[in-house]
Amino acid sequence: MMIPFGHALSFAAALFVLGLTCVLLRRQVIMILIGVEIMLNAASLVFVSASAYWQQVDGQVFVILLMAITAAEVAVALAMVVYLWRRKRTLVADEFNGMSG
Amino acid sequence: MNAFANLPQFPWMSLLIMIPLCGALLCLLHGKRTNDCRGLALATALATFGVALYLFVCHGQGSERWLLYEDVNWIPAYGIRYVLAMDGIALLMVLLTAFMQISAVLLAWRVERHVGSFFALLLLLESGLMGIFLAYDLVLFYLFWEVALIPMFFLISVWGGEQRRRTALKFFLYTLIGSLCMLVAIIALYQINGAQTGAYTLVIGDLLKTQLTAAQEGWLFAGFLAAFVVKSPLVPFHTWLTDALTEAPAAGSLDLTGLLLKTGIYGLIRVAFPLFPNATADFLPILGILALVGLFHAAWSAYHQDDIKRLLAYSSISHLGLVLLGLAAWQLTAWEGSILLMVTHGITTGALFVLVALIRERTGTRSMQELGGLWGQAPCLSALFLLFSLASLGLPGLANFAGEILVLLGTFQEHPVWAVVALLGVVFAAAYMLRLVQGVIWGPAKAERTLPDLTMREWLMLLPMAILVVWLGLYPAPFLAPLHGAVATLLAGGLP
Amino acid sequence: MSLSDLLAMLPILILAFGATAILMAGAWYREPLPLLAGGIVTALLGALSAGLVTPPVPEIAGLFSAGGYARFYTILWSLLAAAGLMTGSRYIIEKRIGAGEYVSLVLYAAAGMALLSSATHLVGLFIALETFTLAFYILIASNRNCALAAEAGLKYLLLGAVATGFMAFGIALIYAASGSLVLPDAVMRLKAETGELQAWGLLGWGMILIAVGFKISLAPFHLWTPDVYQGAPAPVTGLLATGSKGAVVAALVGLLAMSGPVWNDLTDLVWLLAALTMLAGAFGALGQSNLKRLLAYSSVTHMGTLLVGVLCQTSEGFAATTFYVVVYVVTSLGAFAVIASLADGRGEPMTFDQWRGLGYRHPVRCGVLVLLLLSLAGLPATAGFMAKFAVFHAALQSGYIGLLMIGILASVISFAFYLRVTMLLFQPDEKASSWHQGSVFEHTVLAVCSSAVLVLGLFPGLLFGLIRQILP
Amino acid sequence: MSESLLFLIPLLPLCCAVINMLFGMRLPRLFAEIMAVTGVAGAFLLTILFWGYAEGEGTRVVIFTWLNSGAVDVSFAMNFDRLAAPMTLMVTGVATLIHLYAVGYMHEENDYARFFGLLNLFVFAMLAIILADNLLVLFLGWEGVGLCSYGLIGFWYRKLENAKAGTKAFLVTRVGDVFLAIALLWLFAATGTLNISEINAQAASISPGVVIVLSLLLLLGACGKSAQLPLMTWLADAMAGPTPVSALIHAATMVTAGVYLLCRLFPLVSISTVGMTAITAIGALTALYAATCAMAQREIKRVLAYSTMSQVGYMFMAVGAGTVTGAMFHLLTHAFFKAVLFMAAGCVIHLAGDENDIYKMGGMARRGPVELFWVFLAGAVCLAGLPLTGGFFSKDGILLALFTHPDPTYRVFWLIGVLTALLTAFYTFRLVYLVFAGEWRGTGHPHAIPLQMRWPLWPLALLGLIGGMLNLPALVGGDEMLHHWYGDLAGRAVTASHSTEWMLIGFAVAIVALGWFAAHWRYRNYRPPVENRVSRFLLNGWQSDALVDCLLVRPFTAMARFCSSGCDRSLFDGTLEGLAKMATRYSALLVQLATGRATTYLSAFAWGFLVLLGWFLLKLVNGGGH
Repeated sequence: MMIPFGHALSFAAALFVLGLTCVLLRRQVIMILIGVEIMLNAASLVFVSASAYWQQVDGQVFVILLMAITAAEVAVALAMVVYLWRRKRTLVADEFNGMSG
Repeated sequence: MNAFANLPQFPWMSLLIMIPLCGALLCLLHGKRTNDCRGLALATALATFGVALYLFVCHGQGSERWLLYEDVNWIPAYGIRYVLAMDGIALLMVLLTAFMQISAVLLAWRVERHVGSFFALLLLLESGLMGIFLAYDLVLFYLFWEVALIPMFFLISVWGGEQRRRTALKFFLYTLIGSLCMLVAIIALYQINGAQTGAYTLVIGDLLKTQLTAAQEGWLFAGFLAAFVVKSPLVPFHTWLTDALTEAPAAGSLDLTGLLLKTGIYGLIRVAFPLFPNATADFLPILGILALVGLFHAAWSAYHQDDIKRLLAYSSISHLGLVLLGLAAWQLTAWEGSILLMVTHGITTGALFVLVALIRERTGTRSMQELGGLWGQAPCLSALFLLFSLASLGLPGLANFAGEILVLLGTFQEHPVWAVVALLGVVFAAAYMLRLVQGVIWGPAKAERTLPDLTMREWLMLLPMAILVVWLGLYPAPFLAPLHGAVATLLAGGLP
Repeated sequence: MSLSDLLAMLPILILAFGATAILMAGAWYREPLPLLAGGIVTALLGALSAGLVTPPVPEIAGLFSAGGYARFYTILWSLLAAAGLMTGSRYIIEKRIGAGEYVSLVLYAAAGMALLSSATHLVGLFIALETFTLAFYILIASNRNCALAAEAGLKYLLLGAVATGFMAFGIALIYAASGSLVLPDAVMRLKAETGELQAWGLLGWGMILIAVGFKISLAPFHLWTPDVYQGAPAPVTGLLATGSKGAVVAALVGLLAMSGPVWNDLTDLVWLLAALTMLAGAFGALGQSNLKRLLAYSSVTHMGTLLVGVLCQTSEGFAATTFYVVVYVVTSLGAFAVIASLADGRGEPMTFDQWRGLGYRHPVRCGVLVLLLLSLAGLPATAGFMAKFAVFHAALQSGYIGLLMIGILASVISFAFYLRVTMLLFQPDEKASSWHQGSVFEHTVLAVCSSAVLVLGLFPGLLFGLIRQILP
Repeated sequence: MSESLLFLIPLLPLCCAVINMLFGMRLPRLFAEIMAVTGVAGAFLLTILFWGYAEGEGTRVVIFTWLNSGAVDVSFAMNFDRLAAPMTLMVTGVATLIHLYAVGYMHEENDYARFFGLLNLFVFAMLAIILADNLLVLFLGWEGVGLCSYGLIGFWYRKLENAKAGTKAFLVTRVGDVFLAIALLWLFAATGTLNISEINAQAASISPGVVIVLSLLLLLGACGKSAQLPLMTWLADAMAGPTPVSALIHAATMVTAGVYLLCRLFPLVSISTVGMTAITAIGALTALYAATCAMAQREIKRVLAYSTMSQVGYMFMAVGAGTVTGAMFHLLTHAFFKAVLFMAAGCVIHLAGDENDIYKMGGMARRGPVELFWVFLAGAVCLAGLPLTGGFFSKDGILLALFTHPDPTYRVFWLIGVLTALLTAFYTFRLVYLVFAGEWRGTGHPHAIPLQMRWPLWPLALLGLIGGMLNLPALVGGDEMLHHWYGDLAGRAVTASHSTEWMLIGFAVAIVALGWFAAHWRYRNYRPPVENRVSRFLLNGWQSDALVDCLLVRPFTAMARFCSSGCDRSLFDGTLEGLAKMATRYSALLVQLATGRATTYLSAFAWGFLVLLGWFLLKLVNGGGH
């Protein structure tokens, strides 16, 4: 029993928008990164449903690839988070406003 | 293509552009040792003048066709060619540039700060000016148009008076807006011509043949006009000139008024009028009216000035108003008179700026309240000041009169009312010039100071100009000879 | 991955493996100079191989093309990496940034850019984009003893991550709509399809445009640029300003050149973006009192002009954009190299008060900086003018008169703030302190950049001819 | 002597002027003085030598081409004909005597090189006007004369009023020159040439309307130089210059240039009756105006200046009445006796210790050498027009021409002429009585008068007295030498019955006698000057200066202020500054967007996304995915 493609797409879009709102509303750097991860997962969802719809395997291959890239990105991001914590003892994104104008 | 081009010729014109350029580079390298910088600059200026004089001597009688024509392929991808062409008018302008440059270098003899780069910029300016007068490819013309701007900008902004930075920026941006409009017009014309003839070219000679609709011609002409109207200061766009002239260093203001203003008018004659004949025909009455308004506006403003350098700036605008009037009359005598007036105005106002600089060096002030009674302390300086002021107010027998009377005679044939009104303007010229002379020379000496009279260097600068002013006033025939052919072809709208 | 595929990818392989080797060596052998020399040699080798070795097969594993266009940009980015390493050499020694890490990251970034410029497949595009973005995350924050660097790193990271999210979702939508990831036919299918799916594809392209907008700092997404440029160390900013932006634009041009005018639905959106970017960059830079922030805003304006070139979607437009990219890369790198060469113990000269009167202390380098600024502004006889002339010509030919007028306004304003900086340099100021004399590496980079600007300004014919050949 | 040497006449003064100006200060004083005098005396001798060339049609000498561009082909050319010869003779003769007088007058002055240089240059410029063959060379001389008078009036430049007087003279004459220039342009447009004889030949072919305007323009041009009514304010102030300058420029030569111009172009001007009546009217009104002003003047030189203006008015009336001979006859005699009067006035000023005011003089007959009084009296007698003097015959000739003019309205001008003759007699003898009669009222101690200042007076005084011989009317057995000399150039021959001539002569004698007795009755025994509104009104020339000031000068300066600060500062510069401020305001606005906080940047991202969604929905709604 195949789920209609449109449903999957709209669900993924909703998930994407959720991720985006999480990024916008949250103060903490870690929470923003989590928001980004949710957006990336929404993308993976679209890929899986699209490969199912088009009966091709490319989508799923890309999802695996996307996971690898997300992992790398998270690694670098967390390293940055640790570095920032050690410098300013805070992780609120808006604390870092030394430069402006 | 011009059959003239394939004759293997000695690249005189490229030489004229390259000598000042190499001189500029050498001056930069010799930055530290000031006196051989000066020697180098003077040698370059003299060399350029020598070449210009040689060309004037052997092409003196002028002809309907090009005197010199150089054509080399530059950027084949866009069909841009390195084309230089010289006719009678360009020959005169080149000679004037070379001559004024020598006095500019002599005037800059006593500059202390960064002498090397000052002379380098001065010579780069000269090379840019030569380029403008000789270039015959639109992109090359635009390139030299901007190259002449940059040295002037630095001369004003580094060696200028108190308000130098603000004025330099205003001067540059004002001219830049005009030249960018010209760039857009150049590109548009380039495309229309390319579409029509298939061969993309930017040489003015080939662009003459493009058929333009009235609207297109109007807009393109407006684009070109924007650049030239700002540079040859037509009234509403002249405020940059008075500030730039008062703030520029002595040699800079000499070049600015003597030569840079002429590039605007030369652009009109060489580029704007031939390319868009019927747009020009509609524009001429407007140009005439604006020139007249400019003549009177500048004369009135000059009368009100206290700073003598600013007064001379306004007098330049007033003179060039008369030149533009001559061009607007579209008549052979009027055009020849205008071009002669351009040359003589360059010399007389240039000399006056030299004198103002010398007075400034001696008395430390340029305001007429503090000056006065100079005749008692420096008779030779004052005598020359009187001579050049009289020449500038158009006294018959001196330089400007020859040009002015030809312009008026020519303009009277076409538009009698304009000539009569312009004549009234000449009285205003007498009014502010005499006020200047009275403020500086006559009257009791206000401050007790002993002023040294002219030194050898200063005589060297002013004597040739004095001789030229009297010679041009009494016997301008050799300077009119090259113009006959060139002006006749331009008026007929043909290709020299 | 047959042998011929490997041969086709030789330059990128050299860069990647060179980077890894240096990374490993850096762990044991802390001496910076040999590592830097190794890095430079690798980069030059990569450029050489891209130039000389003609790839037997036009496509690498379906993901990247190995045609003339790709090889041209591989050479450009390898040379850029070499220049980046040279400008950074003295800088990282003084700031005690790990030489091994710096060199390898720069080489990875160069490999990523080369891949991106030659991407023909959406997946290849995504992978290449991610490689050099990650490299830059670390490079920007590499200067440990400067607080602003960390802040810049954070900002670039947050926005970069969000952009990656948009990119991924955009690609997904296009895949959903067209069922194929290979660029040319993904786009063809898109046009053929009708109905609901095609709409999703269009939204996908929009999302990719946003991600690209972040990468080349287009108008609403450009706010990070001034902070990151100011915070990051000068050599890294040089690479960031030239490399990452240039590569993305190169990818766009490559993609569009292959698939012909596909953007007719997106044109008015891109038109809006280009106009906004040019104006935002110009007006932003006008009020600046910090040179690096001013250069950031000016790079925003240049990206706007580049977008105009891309928007024309004619071969004339693409040739103009490619020329503009090369000129922009050379000039921006030169400008940041000047700042890097002046940097000493007190950091880099950034605010206008620090720059006032420097023309008299360091006449040659300030002269070069003035020349580069004038080229950025578009003064004739410098390369900047030829680039602007070409783009304006393409824009006028495709009829974008409005954009052209905004371009003219932007370049007038850009002349204003560039000239204000030049005047600043030559303003006599007694208390102007003298900065670092700069090492031989930096001087070579400056010499190369300034002579390139003059040569491309006076004799651009050669490069125009070359570009005409390589455009697909 | 071949005719090509004719150009030496103007060239000699020019060379001496240039040498004096360039090397005058370095050479010993005597050399400069000799150079100046020989320059002019040489020209005088050459004129006598070449007198033969002037007969018949005169000789035309072309020196070299000046301007040739398209239709314009003008060259430096001389035309030494019957009209020019006597004028050249008079100018060079009077100039030689005045130069000798000036050597004495200026011997304490140390800036002599500039003085003699300018004086010689003036003579050259005057000769250029007289001998000009085309209007452009005439215009060159015209402005050259203006320049030299500017230089010489403002010679003692240390006092600012002298410099101001010089500038005023130059400006007012420049206004006159503009009208001449307009006439010049129009003539070139109408006749295609600037050559005077060709213009006179083609005069009939020009349309009458144009001729009227041309003659009016020429009249205004002449008025500028000859200080006639509309442009006369500068002559009185021009007395600030040294006396030899006033003698040469403002008595003998420059002021008569206007009359000479009208005589030169007489064939053209005489065609339009309107033009002729205008010339006469201007002449008459100026004569009357100047005579009334002369009556109230306090300074000796200003009295003579106004009397010059009045006598030139007579010459204009003569030209207007159609007799060129009458005009030239009065011009020549006037030059002699007015030069004498000015030079004598110079001696009187020296004697009175540089005092100008006649009310502070008196009894000068006894203070100085006795022959000074007789010389002054001879000049005064000619000026007043006592019978048998030169002045009498020339003035009477003009009055006769006016009386017998076919147009009846000329009788009005005759009446004004007679009234002015009365006033002339009155103020002349007023001057004589106040200066020479009574006892010394002044305070200054007298300077000694060197010999050179005394003996040049005698020849001129004699010439003034016997000047009548030049054109003795047939009535008294004269042969009208000047009239025959001019021949066809002479204009209308004045014929009248003997009875009217005798009646007019008797009437003139009565008028002069009346004037003399009035002056005798009023000033025989000294009375202090009466101060009332009328005398103040007359003193400063019917308040003409104030009129010009409020009509022209004040609006001009107001307009100047408006143009430079009004237009340039606020309008043009204002708009530019406005634009610049607007740009900086926008950039400040934009820069505030970059707050430095990462969350703002993310929200900007979100706004971008929102714009995309909006655009996308818009696309969906109307596009429908075509």
